[in-house]
Amino acid sequence: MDKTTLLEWYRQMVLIRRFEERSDELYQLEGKIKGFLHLYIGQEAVAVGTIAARDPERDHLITAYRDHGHALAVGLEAGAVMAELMGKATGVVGGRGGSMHLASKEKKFWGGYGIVGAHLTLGTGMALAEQYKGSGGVCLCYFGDGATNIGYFHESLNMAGVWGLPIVFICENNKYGMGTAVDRASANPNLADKAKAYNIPAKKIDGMNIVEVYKATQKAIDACRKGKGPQFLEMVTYRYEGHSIGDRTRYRPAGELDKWRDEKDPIATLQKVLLEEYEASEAELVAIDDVVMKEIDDAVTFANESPLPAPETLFDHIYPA
Amino acid sequence: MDKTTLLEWYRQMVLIRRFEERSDELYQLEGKIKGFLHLYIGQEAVAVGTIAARDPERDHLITAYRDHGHALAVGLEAGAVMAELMGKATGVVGGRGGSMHLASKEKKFWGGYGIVGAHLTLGTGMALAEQYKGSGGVCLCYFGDGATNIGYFHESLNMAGVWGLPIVFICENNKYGMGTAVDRASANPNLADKAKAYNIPAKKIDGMNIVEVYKATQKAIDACRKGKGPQFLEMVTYRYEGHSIGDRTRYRPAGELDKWRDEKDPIATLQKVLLEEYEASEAELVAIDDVVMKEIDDAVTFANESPLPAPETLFDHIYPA
Amino acid sequence: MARLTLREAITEALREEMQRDENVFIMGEEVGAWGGTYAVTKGFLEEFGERRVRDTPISEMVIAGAAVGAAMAGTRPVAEFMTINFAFVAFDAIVNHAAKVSYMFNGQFDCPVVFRAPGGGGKQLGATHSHTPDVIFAHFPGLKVVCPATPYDAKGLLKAAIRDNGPVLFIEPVPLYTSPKVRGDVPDEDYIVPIGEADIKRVGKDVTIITYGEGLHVSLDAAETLAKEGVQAEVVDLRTLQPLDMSLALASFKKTFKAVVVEFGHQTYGIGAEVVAQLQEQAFDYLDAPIKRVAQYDVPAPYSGELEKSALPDAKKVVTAVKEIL
Amino acid sequence: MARLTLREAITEALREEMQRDENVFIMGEEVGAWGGTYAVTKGFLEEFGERRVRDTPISEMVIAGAAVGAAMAGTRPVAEFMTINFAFVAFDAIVNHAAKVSYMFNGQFDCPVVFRAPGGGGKQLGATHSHTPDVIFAHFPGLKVVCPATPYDAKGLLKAAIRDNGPVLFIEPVPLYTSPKVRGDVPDEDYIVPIGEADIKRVGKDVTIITYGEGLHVSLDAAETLAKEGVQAEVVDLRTLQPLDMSLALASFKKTFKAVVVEFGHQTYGIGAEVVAQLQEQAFDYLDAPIKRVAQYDVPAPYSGELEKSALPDAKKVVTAVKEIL
Ligand SMILES: Cc1ncc(C[n+]2csc(CCOP(=O)(O)OP(=O)(O)O)c2C)c(N)n1
Ligand SMILES: Cc1ncc(C[n+]2csc(CCOP(=O)(O)OP(=O)(O)O)c2C)c(N)n1
Ligand SMILES: [Mg+2]
Ligand SMILES: [Mg+2]
Repeated sequence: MDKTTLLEWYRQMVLIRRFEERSDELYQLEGKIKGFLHLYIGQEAVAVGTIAARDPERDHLITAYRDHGHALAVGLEAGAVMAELMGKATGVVGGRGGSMHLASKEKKFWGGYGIVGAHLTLGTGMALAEQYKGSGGVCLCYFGDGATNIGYFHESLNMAGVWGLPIVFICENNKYGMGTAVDRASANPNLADKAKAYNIPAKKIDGMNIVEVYKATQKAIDACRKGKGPQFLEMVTYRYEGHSIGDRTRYRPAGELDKWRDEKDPIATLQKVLLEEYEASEAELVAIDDVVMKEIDDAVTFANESPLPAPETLFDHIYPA
Repeated sequence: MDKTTLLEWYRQMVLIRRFEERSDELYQLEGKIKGFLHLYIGQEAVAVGTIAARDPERDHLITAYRDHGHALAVGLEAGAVMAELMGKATGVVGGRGGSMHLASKEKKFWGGYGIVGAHLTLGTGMALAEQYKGSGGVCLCYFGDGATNIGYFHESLNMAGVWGLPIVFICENNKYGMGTAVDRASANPNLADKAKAYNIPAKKIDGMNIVEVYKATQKAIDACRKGKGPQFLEMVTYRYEGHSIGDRTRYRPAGELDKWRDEKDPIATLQKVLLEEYEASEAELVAIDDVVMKEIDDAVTFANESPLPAPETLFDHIYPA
Repeated sequence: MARLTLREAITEALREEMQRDENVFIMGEEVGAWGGTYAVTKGFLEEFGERRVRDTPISEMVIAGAAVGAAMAGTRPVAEFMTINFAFVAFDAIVNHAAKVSYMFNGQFDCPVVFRAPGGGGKQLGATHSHTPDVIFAHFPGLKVVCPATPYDAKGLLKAAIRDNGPVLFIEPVPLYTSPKVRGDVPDEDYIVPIGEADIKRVGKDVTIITYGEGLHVSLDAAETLAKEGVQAEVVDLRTLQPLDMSLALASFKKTFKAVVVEFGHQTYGIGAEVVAQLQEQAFDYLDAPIKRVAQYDVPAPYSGELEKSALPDAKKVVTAVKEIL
Repeated sequence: MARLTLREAITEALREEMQRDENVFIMGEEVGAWGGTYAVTKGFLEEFGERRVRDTPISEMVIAGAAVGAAMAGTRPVAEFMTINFAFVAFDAIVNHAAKVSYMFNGQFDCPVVFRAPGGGGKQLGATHSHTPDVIFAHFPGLKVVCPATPYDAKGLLKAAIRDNGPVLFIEPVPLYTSPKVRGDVPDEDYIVPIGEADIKRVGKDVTIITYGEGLHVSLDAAETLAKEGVQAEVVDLRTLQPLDMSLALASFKKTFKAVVVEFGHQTYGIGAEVVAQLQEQAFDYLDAPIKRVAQYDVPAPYSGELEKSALPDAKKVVTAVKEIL
């Protein structure tokens, strides 16, 4: 990996983290964000590392409601994302979707979805369209550990397997589905094992190490492109905040969070690599942090100053044109 | 196995086969049975062998629409079953259910169900009730190979696994779901493998050999009763007739049906064992055949002579009392 | 011009659209090698190949959901539910995904998917397999719901559905598929019937019968009987249930002052309730008598033939309802 | 007598029924360790243990289906959908299994299952999470559908639901859970509110407002406003949607000759349509003006707050509707 790439990944991960911290404040302190807010803090290496491995010209992305990281990593403007969280007309989907439903057709980012598991079927369909058109695109389809227990998961993996579709199933195993730990929800807590029921090659990856994430994704996408059919990646990661707002400390064993944060944090891990192996300077990194902070400030200002959607737009887009 | 038992199994299997043959005629030639008719011919050893292994006092049964074999094997009167097929008031469910929905509370036979996979969740619930009450009962839950691809299957096996429920999942792999062969429908055509995704012990059994079926089921029930949680049995079998009526020869490779029927038929297989290993006489078996034929004739007469449900009963039982 | 059955008209629409547009393909259980459970796609596998005629596992959730995703990503899938009863398993994918992706993402995404769903009762299939649940799909904004009753409409509406950029649930009344009575003229040249437009199927002046699907035919039968007694019923075929076009029903009602709504689904919270509600709201001054409904009784479908039939609408029940308000 | 919030009343009903009957247990996502997403079952795990308060995987199909099976086999499960939106995934298990096993098997099997489903919009959760889809469940015979609007009714109806031998969908309007305005008196002694009985929540003589759930409270607010202008509205709370008790609504309408139906679900093919259809059928001679409906507009729920609110009923819209027909 070259240093420029790693610095860019560092920037993206910091951007996501700062964005999420600010969102949390805007929700809890200022009441400017409403509904649910599912923060991505702790999982940044997954979105950034996997998305770095895709071909933006032809590969598709689809994910669940915990979607800010993916939205920023594909390159959506922080301001437009923040405006969406505030329900503004300038939001990425005009204030229609909110935090759970970010999307961008241009980026082939088909959105965050709120019904657990449902979007796996949509992702399967996107891979089907690619196979049908023979255009060589691959779909990256993200979901949580909890989602592996729903019927949608089973049917999607099986169909992708039967038809050999170009889709990478990326399970972000952050140890909990809401408050339920993996081994209380999955009869087989080794999630990569589940893929075998569909003859899908599976790998368990350290999701806190962006370089590993990137490399594994690259391989999986490559296999898809070569017509080897679906691939499954279990990204072992951890969510530092609550499921949504208000449940941060409810169900974790004492010390678990600290251990992950202190020993495995994806940003700290990359920082260390940059400082120790790539001779990056503290100043270099701080400069990035500063740029990011400015970007976040601007994003919040932009969102704050943006107008709400006009009342008369209520009925727009019920049906496509 | 003692001879009396084997002779009784022989009688039950012959009863099922003759019952099915007569049903087929009543449907195709006489038009007395309507709707769908899913015949069990070829699979007799599965219902008879598994049901022989259960404890009728406490074990539950639930299956799909291909349910005549199970209904007869639990001991429902052939006349009442035939009357149900003809939609008569004397049918096992008063003509309300027809061929697909036979049931008997007394026999703890909770019915045949038409929506593929749905009854696996019901069976899981029956096992849950047993575990809850601590009454030591086990649920035998039957379904086809095709049903292993639907979301209901996944969620049921997982929940049974997480909670360690006393349920034996009995997959009657008859090679096809309607016209679709297993390997065109399941990404992993080795169905027993699917159970591993839920940490459920699985065995692949020759479903044409009733002694093997019986023994495997006994072991599985025993494991459940000992609190070892769900068990999975793949019964390899074959359906000789069409999925329902009219598609017998549509999709099978030439010779496949003949091969199964000539080499593996479950009744012929048991017959051979009885004649060769248990010194049964041809006459003994023929006598059984005769009794069965008489039973079937009586059943048809009973069904023919039975009244239709009274029109004013239409609104009965929409809600339980 | 050819005289086709309803099923033949549907088959023709599918074939012609697949010939016209390479992006149109079919997926569903037994649509390929078997030729379709009701033989609608017979010969398609041979004509179009496995890529475009795709047999699926028994997995309605992903049949529906993958069709949605494939539609968003630039193809035009026609997904078949073997029967509409099995669409219940895919309910979320249909009403909460297909129907929402346009609105929720601010119009960025098209979703040109057609869900074909053979439906209707009276075939002695028992309680779980005999639904006419059209109303519960039509309740959700974002999904278009269509149900043709004639070969002409079937072909034209299915073509319109396939060319529509949004999701359409296309309900096919199985009891009409091969009925000789339903057979009708279908032009040889390409045409569509626009979604969202009702149609007058019989002109009359004494009473308005509003219906669709199977209901059309019992209504036309009833109208014949009534005509012999000097009562001229006007019969309005809604054709599309969402968006619902009430203009013709209203115009007719303003002429006849009396209406009966006929449908094969359950009466309570059915299609008829909405039609009645709109008529009395929008044509209150024309109400001459209560608007009646003839629908399936509120009871699960029993298997036994006579019993099942007794719960379903028929021409006699329609005639009785009309006479009650004349 | 205690003054409880709606949520407290529900919690009390659950606790008391679990204390009363060992066969009653709870299952659902996050009902145990978390204490219920909306804290309805807070403390239950501690009180009743893991056997009777069962956290499930995210698997609505088997949550619903296993509850049905467990109910058939002699227990009395209360299965919670985290919100009613997720019941779509389990739609088949609810309307095609729970609702059918009694009828289909000729009354052999009881099915004493309660599905609890917190519902309702207006919480800025976007199009897939904001449904008030009560009508689509109420359409199916065999399933009882209940939706309380006051703490008294909530406790009494939930107890009745748990003691019912058939399946009951118990819909809980989340926006009412902790609303101080909704707080109300609940007796200390055991009681039930029978399923299938409407209730007059305000007596009046000039117009009848028929509603339920969240609709009750905007209707009562509207009635207050109207009272100030000399219009006395009678407010009928349906409480049960299936089986639907129209007797009080009819009696009231025969007194007032005018009616408005208020509901939080989508208007088209909604609850109101059925109410209107029955009123005009059964009280035709009393119709003095069109019966109006106030409901959620037919549009998916947008996230943005003001936009979302604009699509929902409020007291002002109810007042306007009433004035249009006075
Ligand atoms: C079908 C369905 N059931 C329940 C929910 C409520 N819910 C939202 S997120 C969630 C937990 C999902 O956990 P996981 O898949 O591990 O994703 P994570 O939140 O950890 O990223 C639940 C239960 C839902 N949105 N959809
Ligand atoms: C959810 C659902 N989808 C489709 C069907 C139609 N259908 C009925 S049986 C069947 C095939 C099932 O095959 P399998 O599970 O192997 O059982 P078998 O018929 O071989 O006994 C299909 C597709 C259905 N009844 N339910
Ligand atoms: Mg998780
Ligand atoms: Mg099979």
